[in-house]
Amino acid sequence: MTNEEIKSIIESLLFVVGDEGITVKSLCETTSLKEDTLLDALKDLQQEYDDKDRGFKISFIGGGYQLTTNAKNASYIEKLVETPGNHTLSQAALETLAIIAYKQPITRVEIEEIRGVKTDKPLQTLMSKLLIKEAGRAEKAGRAILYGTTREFLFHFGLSSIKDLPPLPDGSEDKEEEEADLFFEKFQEIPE
Amino acid sequence: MTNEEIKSIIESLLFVVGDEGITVKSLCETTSLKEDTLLDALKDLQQEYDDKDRGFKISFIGGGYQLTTNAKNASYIEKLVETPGNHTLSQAALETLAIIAYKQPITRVEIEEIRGVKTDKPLQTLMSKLLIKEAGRAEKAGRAILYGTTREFLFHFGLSSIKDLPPLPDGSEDKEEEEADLFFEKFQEIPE
Amino acid sequence: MMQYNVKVDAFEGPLDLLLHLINKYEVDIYDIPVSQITDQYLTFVHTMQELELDIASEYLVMAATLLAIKSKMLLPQKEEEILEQDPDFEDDPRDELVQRLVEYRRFKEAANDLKKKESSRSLLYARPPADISEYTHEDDQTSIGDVTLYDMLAAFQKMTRRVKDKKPKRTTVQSEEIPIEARMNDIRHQLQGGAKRRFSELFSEEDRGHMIVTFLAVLELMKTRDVACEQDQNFGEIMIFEREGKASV
Repeated sequence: MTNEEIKSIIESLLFVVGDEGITVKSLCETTSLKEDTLLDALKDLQQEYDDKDRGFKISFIGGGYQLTTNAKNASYIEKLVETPGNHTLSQAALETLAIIAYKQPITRVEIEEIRGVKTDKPLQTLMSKLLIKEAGRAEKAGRAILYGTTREFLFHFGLSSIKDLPPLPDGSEDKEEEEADLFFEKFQEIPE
Repeated sequence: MTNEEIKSIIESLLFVVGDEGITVKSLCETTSLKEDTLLDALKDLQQEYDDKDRGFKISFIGGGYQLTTNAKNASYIEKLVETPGNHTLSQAALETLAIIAYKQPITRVEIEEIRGVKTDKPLQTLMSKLLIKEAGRAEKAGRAILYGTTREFLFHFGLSSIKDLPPLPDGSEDKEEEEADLFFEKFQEIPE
Repeated sequence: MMQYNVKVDAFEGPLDLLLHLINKYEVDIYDIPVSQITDQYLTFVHTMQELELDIASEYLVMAATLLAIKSKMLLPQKEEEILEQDPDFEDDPRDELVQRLVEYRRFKEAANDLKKKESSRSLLYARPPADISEYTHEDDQTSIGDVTLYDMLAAFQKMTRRVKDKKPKRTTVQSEEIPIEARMNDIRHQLQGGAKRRFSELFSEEDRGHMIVTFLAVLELMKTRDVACEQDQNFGEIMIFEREGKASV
């Protein structure tokens, strides 16, 4: 098989599996090719899409390769179809999720200790969005529920695996919070 | 826009519209391009796929253009389908099953409205696996078949009754909010 | 009042508020001027109380903690005495709080990183697996393998993230297409000549935008005394009709 042929087959397979993605293993089994050969062709294809700024992009998400559109064309897609809307998470949910992602498995009480506030609601939201799941019970602490992230979490943030998370920030950066500043502007206007 | 950019946009759009395809008119409206320019780029792309024997093909079916796989690679797709434990292929069926489980009794057309794609095949699969059954006829809508889940469904997922299903994942809420916004927009339009 | 309430939500709790104060006054997190920060913090809490906003109890607990630290800081002499007796005694009463703040800040930043990933991810569109029915062999087993409830829900979740249809966004279009006045005229027309109609009949279209406009139109017509409504009993059918004495158009 020539490299071009392999690339062609990969394209067809990626197209067929859609957003479910396909693992390297599955690709190898289907094509009867060695992993090296296959990965080379895959990288080649990936490079080609990127270099030429094609309409497709190959992403490695949740342990599998999948075809998506080029982010550059997002505005046209939004114009054409009903896009799923902004499923962005609230700040509370994001903080809770970050703690779970880096510290899993972790109990609610431990999360609340870090955040300094009640966290029932964000946990509920994250559960209902399938971004986290129960991951067993703590041996101590009255066998409290332990939380962990799901595969859906990887999909939502486009991560290949939990190891793909950037290292936990060391917290030294001073970032200004615009929203909070707004509050204080208002806050100072309050008549005495 | 360069020809390459137009081709990139066309690729992205063909990719997301899926089996429904897209008309030239729709492509023109989305890209704000003249029909000639657009058709040229489309033919160009088509030619390129054919010349290089890529994994995709652009076909003109039922009045619209759509992206399909290169027939040459069919044997690999077949092999992929046969690979045991391939969750890939049940994705459509699982989506359909979720919709039926939560919204039963429901017609095929209603399911397709939710999924945004044709659902004949997943329904067939689910029927053959005894997970769903016909649950009467709709009073409206030309007495269309209504679908519901079976006892096997409960058995397989270890549920004692359909009420045992966990809450449906989030995603619907956003829509309601949008509607509420619409309400308030309208409300303010009322002439005094 | 609402305005302020919304802004309280800008803070994710007492730690978040403290971090903000530390940033605002550009003080060193490892050497917090407790007295100054405590005053600011308390001013915030008091103002919230004056505005009669609900303050989560965590804010009050933190206020107490800050006051405790402040008073400890004011009594350095005594600390030294204790220190002599107990070498393990924390030499700075701020230590524990600083640790919590630094730890919290790490995750706050991690949350920001996630947010960025979320937004770049939202620009990538995928498509569902293709219909491969032509490739499958019908005689396949009837078992469905080890699919779990989670798999089913995840499939559903993925679907909600997918693009829907080639339809334009319906609500947006509707909001331009049916002005309330047009719907008001519509209803007036339907009731002309003294016809009584069921309220529910006005909602023949299932589109929500249409329903909202209809509902508002009816309210408006009642306000302008063009129409009146009648209901025989609780939860009974509401009848709507042209108001008497109103010249028909």
